[in-house]
Amino acid sequence: MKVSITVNGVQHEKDVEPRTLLAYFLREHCGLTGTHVGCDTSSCGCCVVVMDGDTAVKSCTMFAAQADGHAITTVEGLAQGGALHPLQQAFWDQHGLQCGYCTPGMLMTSYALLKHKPNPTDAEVREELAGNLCRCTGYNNIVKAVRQAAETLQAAPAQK
Amino acid sequence: MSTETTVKGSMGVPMKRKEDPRFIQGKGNYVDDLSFPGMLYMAIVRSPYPHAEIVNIDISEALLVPGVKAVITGKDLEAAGLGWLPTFHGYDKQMVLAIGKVLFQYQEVAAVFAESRGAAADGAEAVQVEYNPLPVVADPFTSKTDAVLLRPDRESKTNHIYHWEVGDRDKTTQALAASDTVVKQRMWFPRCHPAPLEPCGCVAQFDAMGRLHFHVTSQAPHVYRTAISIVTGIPEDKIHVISPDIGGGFGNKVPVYPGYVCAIVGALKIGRPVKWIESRTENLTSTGFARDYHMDVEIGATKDGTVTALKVSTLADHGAFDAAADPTKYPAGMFGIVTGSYTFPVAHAEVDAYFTNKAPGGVAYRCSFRVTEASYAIERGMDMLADELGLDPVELRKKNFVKKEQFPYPSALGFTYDSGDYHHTLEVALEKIGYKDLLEEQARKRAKGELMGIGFSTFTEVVGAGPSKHFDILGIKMFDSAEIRIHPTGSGIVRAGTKSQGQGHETTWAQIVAEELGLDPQNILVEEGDTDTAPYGLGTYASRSTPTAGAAIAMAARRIRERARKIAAHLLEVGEGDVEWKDYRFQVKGVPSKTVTMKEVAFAAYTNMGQNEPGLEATQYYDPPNMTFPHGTYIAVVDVDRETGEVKVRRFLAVDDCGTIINPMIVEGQVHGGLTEGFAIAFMQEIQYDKDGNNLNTNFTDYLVPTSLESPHWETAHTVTPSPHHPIGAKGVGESPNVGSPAAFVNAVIDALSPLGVRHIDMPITRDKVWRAIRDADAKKG
Amino acid sequence: MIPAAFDYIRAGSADDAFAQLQRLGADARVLAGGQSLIPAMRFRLARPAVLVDINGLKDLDYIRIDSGTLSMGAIARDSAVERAPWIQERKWSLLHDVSRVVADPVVRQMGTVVGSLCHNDPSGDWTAVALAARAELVVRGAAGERTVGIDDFLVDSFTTAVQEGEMALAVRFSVPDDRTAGSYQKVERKVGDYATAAVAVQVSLNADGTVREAGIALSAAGPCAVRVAEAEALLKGQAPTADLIKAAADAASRKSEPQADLRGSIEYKKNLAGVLVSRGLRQALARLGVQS
Amino acid sequence: MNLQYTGEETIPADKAIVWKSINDPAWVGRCLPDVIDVIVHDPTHFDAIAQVGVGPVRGKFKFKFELMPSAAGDRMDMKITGGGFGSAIDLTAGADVVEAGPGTTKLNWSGQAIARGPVAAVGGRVLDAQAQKLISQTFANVRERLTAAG
Repeated sequence: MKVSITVNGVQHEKDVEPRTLLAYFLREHCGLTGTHVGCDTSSCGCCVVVMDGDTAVKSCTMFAAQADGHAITTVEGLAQGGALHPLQQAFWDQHGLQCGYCTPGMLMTSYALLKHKPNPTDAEVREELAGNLCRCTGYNNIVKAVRQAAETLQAAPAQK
Repeated sequence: MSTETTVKGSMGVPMKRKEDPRFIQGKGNYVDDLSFPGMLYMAIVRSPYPHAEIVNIDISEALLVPGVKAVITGKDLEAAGLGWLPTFHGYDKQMVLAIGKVLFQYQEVAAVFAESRGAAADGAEAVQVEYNPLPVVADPFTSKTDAVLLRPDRESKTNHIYHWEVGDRDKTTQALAASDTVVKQRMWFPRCHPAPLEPCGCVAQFDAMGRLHFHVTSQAPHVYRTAISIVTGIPEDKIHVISPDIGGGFGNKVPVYPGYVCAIVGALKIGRPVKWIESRTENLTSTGFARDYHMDVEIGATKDGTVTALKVSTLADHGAFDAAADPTKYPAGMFGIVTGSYTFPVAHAEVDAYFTNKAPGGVAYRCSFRVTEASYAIERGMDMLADELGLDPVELRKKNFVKKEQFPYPSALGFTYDSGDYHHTLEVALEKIGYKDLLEEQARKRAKGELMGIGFSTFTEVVGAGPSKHFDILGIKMFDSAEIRIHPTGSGIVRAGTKSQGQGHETTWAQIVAEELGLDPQNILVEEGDTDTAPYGLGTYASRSTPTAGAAIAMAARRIRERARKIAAHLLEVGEGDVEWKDYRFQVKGVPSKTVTMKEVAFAAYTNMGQNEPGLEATQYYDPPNMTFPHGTYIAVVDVDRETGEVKVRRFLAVDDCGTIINPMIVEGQVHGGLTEGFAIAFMQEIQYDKDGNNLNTNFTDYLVPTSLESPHWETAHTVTPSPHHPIGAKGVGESPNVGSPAAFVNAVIDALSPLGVRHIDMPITRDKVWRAIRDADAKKG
Repeated sequence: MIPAAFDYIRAGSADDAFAQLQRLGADARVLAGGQSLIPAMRFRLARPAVLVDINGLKDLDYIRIDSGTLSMGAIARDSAVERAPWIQERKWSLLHDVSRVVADPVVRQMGTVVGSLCHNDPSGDWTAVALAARAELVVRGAAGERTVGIDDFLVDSFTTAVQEGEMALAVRFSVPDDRTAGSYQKVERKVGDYATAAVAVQVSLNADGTVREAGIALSAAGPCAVRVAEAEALLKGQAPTADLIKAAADAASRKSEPQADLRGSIEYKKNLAGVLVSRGLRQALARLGVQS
Repeated sequence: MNLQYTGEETIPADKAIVWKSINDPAWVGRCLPDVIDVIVHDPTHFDAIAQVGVGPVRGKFKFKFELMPSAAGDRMDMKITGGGFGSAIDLTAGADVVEAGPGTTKLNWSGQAIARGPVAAVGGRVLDAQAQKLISQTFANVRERLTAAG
C-alpha cells in the first residue's frame, strides 16, 4: 500500500506492506537508523518518535499506515542548522548516555515531555520517562540532563 | 621555544565524552543499522520443547513461501562438518542447529533465509518440526541423580560436568568444628540475563576474493576471528571481524552464538550478505544467561567475632551445554575471591557443575567470572554471623578486615590482593550516610513496629583477567594490546584490542595518551573493534579493559616518549642523557628555559629527526603480573511495607575504591549503571524455569528491567588506593557496583525483618516473598 | 518480530468502519490504539485477516462533559484523560488516579479508554474503574446503537458484549456530585506491568456524612474485573467507620479469585485486594475531608 | 503452563448411539467450537481447522486429532495437538461413557492442556480461557447434537 509520511520536514512516499511497522519504515525505507528497536512488547522505548509535534509514540507498536499523512520527528530531526537541540547538548553535558542505544528514544520522549511540562521536577521526569528503559546510566544523569534542557529552553523558548 | 602546544593534566578530569556527538544525533553505527546490496534476512526456527527427539523436519512448505531463498538444518551443517561449536572453555561443545534432539526450550533447530524480515519470519513459521518429547531435567539436583542422561554425545556418561575446588578441605572442616559459632545457609543466586538493550546480531558477507567480512555485536572481535577460523576452517587472514557501535554488552556479547555460524553458512551458500538480528525473546531465552549458583555457605567464628574458617559448596546449573565464558583453568572463574575482604586463616570452596534442559551460558554478567556470586555469598554470610553473635555488622567487618599494612595480602584461597584500605573506605561511607542518625531512627521506628533496614556490603573484587600463567580462552592467553601512532602535527591514533560497549574508551584511552605525552586528548583518535587494524586483544569484559589495555596504552605512550627523547635531544642539541621529561615536555636538565614540546618533537620525527629512526609509533602487548582488586563499601537504607511486602530503597550510598581514576564523570556513570543492575538482580530480574523446563521470562513484560521510577537515586563517593603493579595505578570499576550491591540490598531487607526473626530470603526479593516471610514470622509469634 | 500479513482498511467514517466490520465479520479487527493488539500480532498470537483502522475518525476522538455525562469516544487516548483540565477536580479523583498508572506514559499517548474496555484484560485498569464508577458503553450493532451497562458489558476474559461485526463507539460516566471522591490503588512489579492487584473505589457521601453510594471493584482478581457488591452494600447508608472499612476489605479479599502467576500467589493477591480496598476507601474519604 | 479441566454431560441417547458417534472422526470434528473444516485421514486421525477468537488471539488454527477408543467401548481418549510459530499446544481429553438409565448416557470427561513457547509465555492468560472453551464446548456440542438427533 502507498503511505506518505512527513519525516523531519521531508515527505516520504513509499509503497509498503501493511504490516510494516513505523520503526522499520523509518529505518529501512527512509534510511533513518537513529530510531532503534529493543523489544517486541512496547516495553523498552528505544523506538520512540514524536508524532505531529508533541506526541511521543512507540514506533514499533504502530504501523507505518497509521502515520500516513502525519508528521514524524525522529532524533535526526532534533538538531537545527547544525546546532544541537538543548536536550542533545544536555545529555552530552550531563553524561546522560553510555552505549547510546536508548538515547534516541530517551531524547524524543523528553522532547514531548517538555512540550507538555516545560519545567518538570526530578520526580516528574522520572515518572514521564518510565516508558523508556536504559541499562547503562541508572537514570540519575538522564534526569539531570532533562532538567538542564528544561532550564535552557525556558531561558530561550525560541529554541523549541 | 614555544610551549602553548602542551596540554597538561588530561588524567583525572571529567572530560565530556568524545563519542557522544554521534549518539545524541542518532548517527551511531550499530549492526542493525548496516545495509548492503542484496542483503538477506535470517530467522531461526526454535524448539518449544525443552527436551525432545526430532522425529522429522519438513522444510518443503517454507521453501514455497514468497521471498524465502533457503533453509538449513542441523543435518546440513553436520554434513558440512559444522554441526558443533566449541565453547570458550575449550572443554565442551554446543550444537549449532539441533542434531537428533533438542536440549532446551527455544534451542535453534533451523535457519531460514529470505528477502525481508517478514518473509524470513513467514518461512520460519512454515517449517514443520515433529518432536517426540523426552523427560525434562530442570534443576541441578535432579540432574545429579543421572536418572536422565542429557548428553550422550559426550564420552563421560554423566550429567556431571566438572568438580573444581580450591583451599584446604580438611583444615577448614577441623577449624569449623573447633569454632565457637558456625553460621550455615544455602543461598541461591538465581539465573538472570544481562539483556543489553541492543540484542545480539550480525551481518555476514563474502567479497569477490572469498574473504569473510563479519559485522557482529562482539565484546571480543579478535577471539571471534580465531574461533570462526577454528569452527569453519576459513584461514584467519580471510576473516575480517568488525564490531561497530555496541548497544551494551554486560557479558552477553562475549560468547559466539549458533546464529552467527548460521548467518556465515547462509552467506556462503547463497552468495549474498545475510543479516541476523535477535528478537528480545531469542536474546532472553537462548543467549548467555548468568549465575544460577546454589551455594552452601558456612562461616566459623570465635565468641568475640573473629572469623576462623569459611566453607562454600556450590551446585552450578550450566544448562544444556557448558558455554560458561570462564577462562580454561578456572571452570568456576574467580570464585576463589569468596573470602572477600576478611582475614580467614583457612577456607575451602568447591563447585560441581551439572547439565540441565535449560539455555546454555554462564556468562560474566557485568562481573569478573563468578565474582558476583562469591561476593554475595560472603557479604550475606558476614551479616548472618553478625546477627548470630548479636554484633553490629559494621563492627564485625572492621574486626576481620584485611588491614592496610597487610597488603600485598595472600588470601586463604590463593589470590594476592594488590592494595586496599578497607577501614578507611568504610569510615568515609559511615560518615557520609550518617550511620549514627540512621541507627537512632531505626530504633524509634522499631519501637513503633515499623520495618526499616540498613544493609552493608564491604566487598573486594578481583578483575583484569589476566596473567597468562593462569588465564586463557580457547588457549589464547588473556593479555591485551595497544598501538599508538603520533602524526607529524602532534595529533594521533590509538588502537586497542578491547571494545567499548558504552564504557567510553574513545575518551579515556585518549586521556591516558594525552597525559603521558602532553598532547591534546581531543586530537587523539581511538579506534577499536576492527580486526584488520587493531592489534590482537581479548576484548572488553570482566573489567579488564583498564587493567590490561589501559596499561598497554600507557606503556606504549611511554615507549613513544623514550623514542621522542632522542629526537628532543637532537632538537635541543644535547646528549639524550641531558634531556628530562618534566611538566609535560622535554627539558634540558637544570635549564628550564630550554624545552621542546611533544608536538614539536612529533613534527621533527618526520621532518628533522637527525640520526634517529623516522616516525613516532609504538605497539605494546601487556601481560599483567597480577589481577587488580577494587573494593568498596555500599550502604542501602530500606523501608518495608508490612501489608504489601513492598520494599522502598530510600537511600543508597556507594563508596568505591578503583585505584587511580582516569575520568571521574565516566567512573560515576559506570557506578550508577552497575548499581541499577544490582538493584534489578536483587528485586526484579530473574530467568525462571518451571519444573517442565518452560522458560517463564521470555520478554520485557516478564523479565523485569527497572525504569526510572523503580530505580533509586544513587549517591556515590570515592577513595583512591592505587594498584602498585599497574602502570597508572588504575584497577577498573565497571563491575564493582553490580558485584557489590546485591548483598547490600538483601542485607538491608533482612535487617528490616530481623526483629520478626527472619534470617534469609533468596533473590529476587519480591513483594510476595517478603509478605510471606512477615506472615509466617507473625504466625510463629502467634 | 514481524506480524503475519494482513489487509489494511482505513475507515473514512464511523459508518464506513461499521459497514466494513459487518461485511468482514470474524476476519476483521478494529485498530484503535493498538497497544495490546500490535504486540500480540508481532508474536503472531493475533493474526486478523483485516485491520479496520479508526484512528483517523475525528468524530470518535472526543472527551466531553455535557448534561451530567462524561463521554469518551472510541479513540479518546489515555493521555487525553490524564491531561484533561477537569481531571484535577476532587469528584474525578478515581479517573485522575487511574489515568496516571495505565501502562506507561508513552503507551498512554496511543492507548484508548474504550479499546482497553473492549480488550477486557483480566488485569486491566479501566475495567475496574468503569465498574466502580458504574459506566456504560455505547455499542453499534446491526439493530443500531445501544447502551450497555458495564456489568453486562464485561462477559469473560477478553470477551465483552460487543459481538462480531459490532463496534463500541463510546464510554459514558455520569458526572459525580460534589460530595464524591475516589481512589485507584494498584500494585505492579514495575511501570508498564499488568496489575498484581488493583482496586477502584468511588464514594459519594450524604450531607450527614453517611455513604450515599459506594463503588468498589477489583482487577486481577478473576476472569475479568469484579464488583464487590457485598462491600458496597455494607457501606451504603452507613457512616464509614474503621470497622466498616475493615469489613469491606475482608469482603473484597473473599471476593477476589486471582490466578497464581509470576506476580504472586493466590493468597498474596487475595490479601492485597483487602489491603488496597482499605487504602482506597481511606484515601477517597480523606479526599472528602473524612478521617477514618 | 499446565491447565486441567473436568466436566460432565448427560445425553438423552443410548450408550451404543453415543459410542458410535464419538468414534466417527468426521462427526467428532464437527463438535469442535467454531470449526470451519474437518479433514479425515483414517478412522482415528483427522485435522480440524477452527476459528479461534478470544481477545487478541484471533484467526484460523489447525489442530491434529487422534481418537483412542477403549477396547471395552466405555472410554474415549483424544489427543489434540496444535500450535505454530515456535509454540506447541498439547491437549488431552478423555471421557468415560456411562449408561445412566434407559436412553440416557453420561459423559464424565476430564481434559488437560499443556502449552509451550510464546503462546504460553505471552498468551497464557488468553490460552486458559481458549483451551477450556475448546474442551468443554466440544463435549457440550456432543450432547446438543445427539439431543437434537434423538
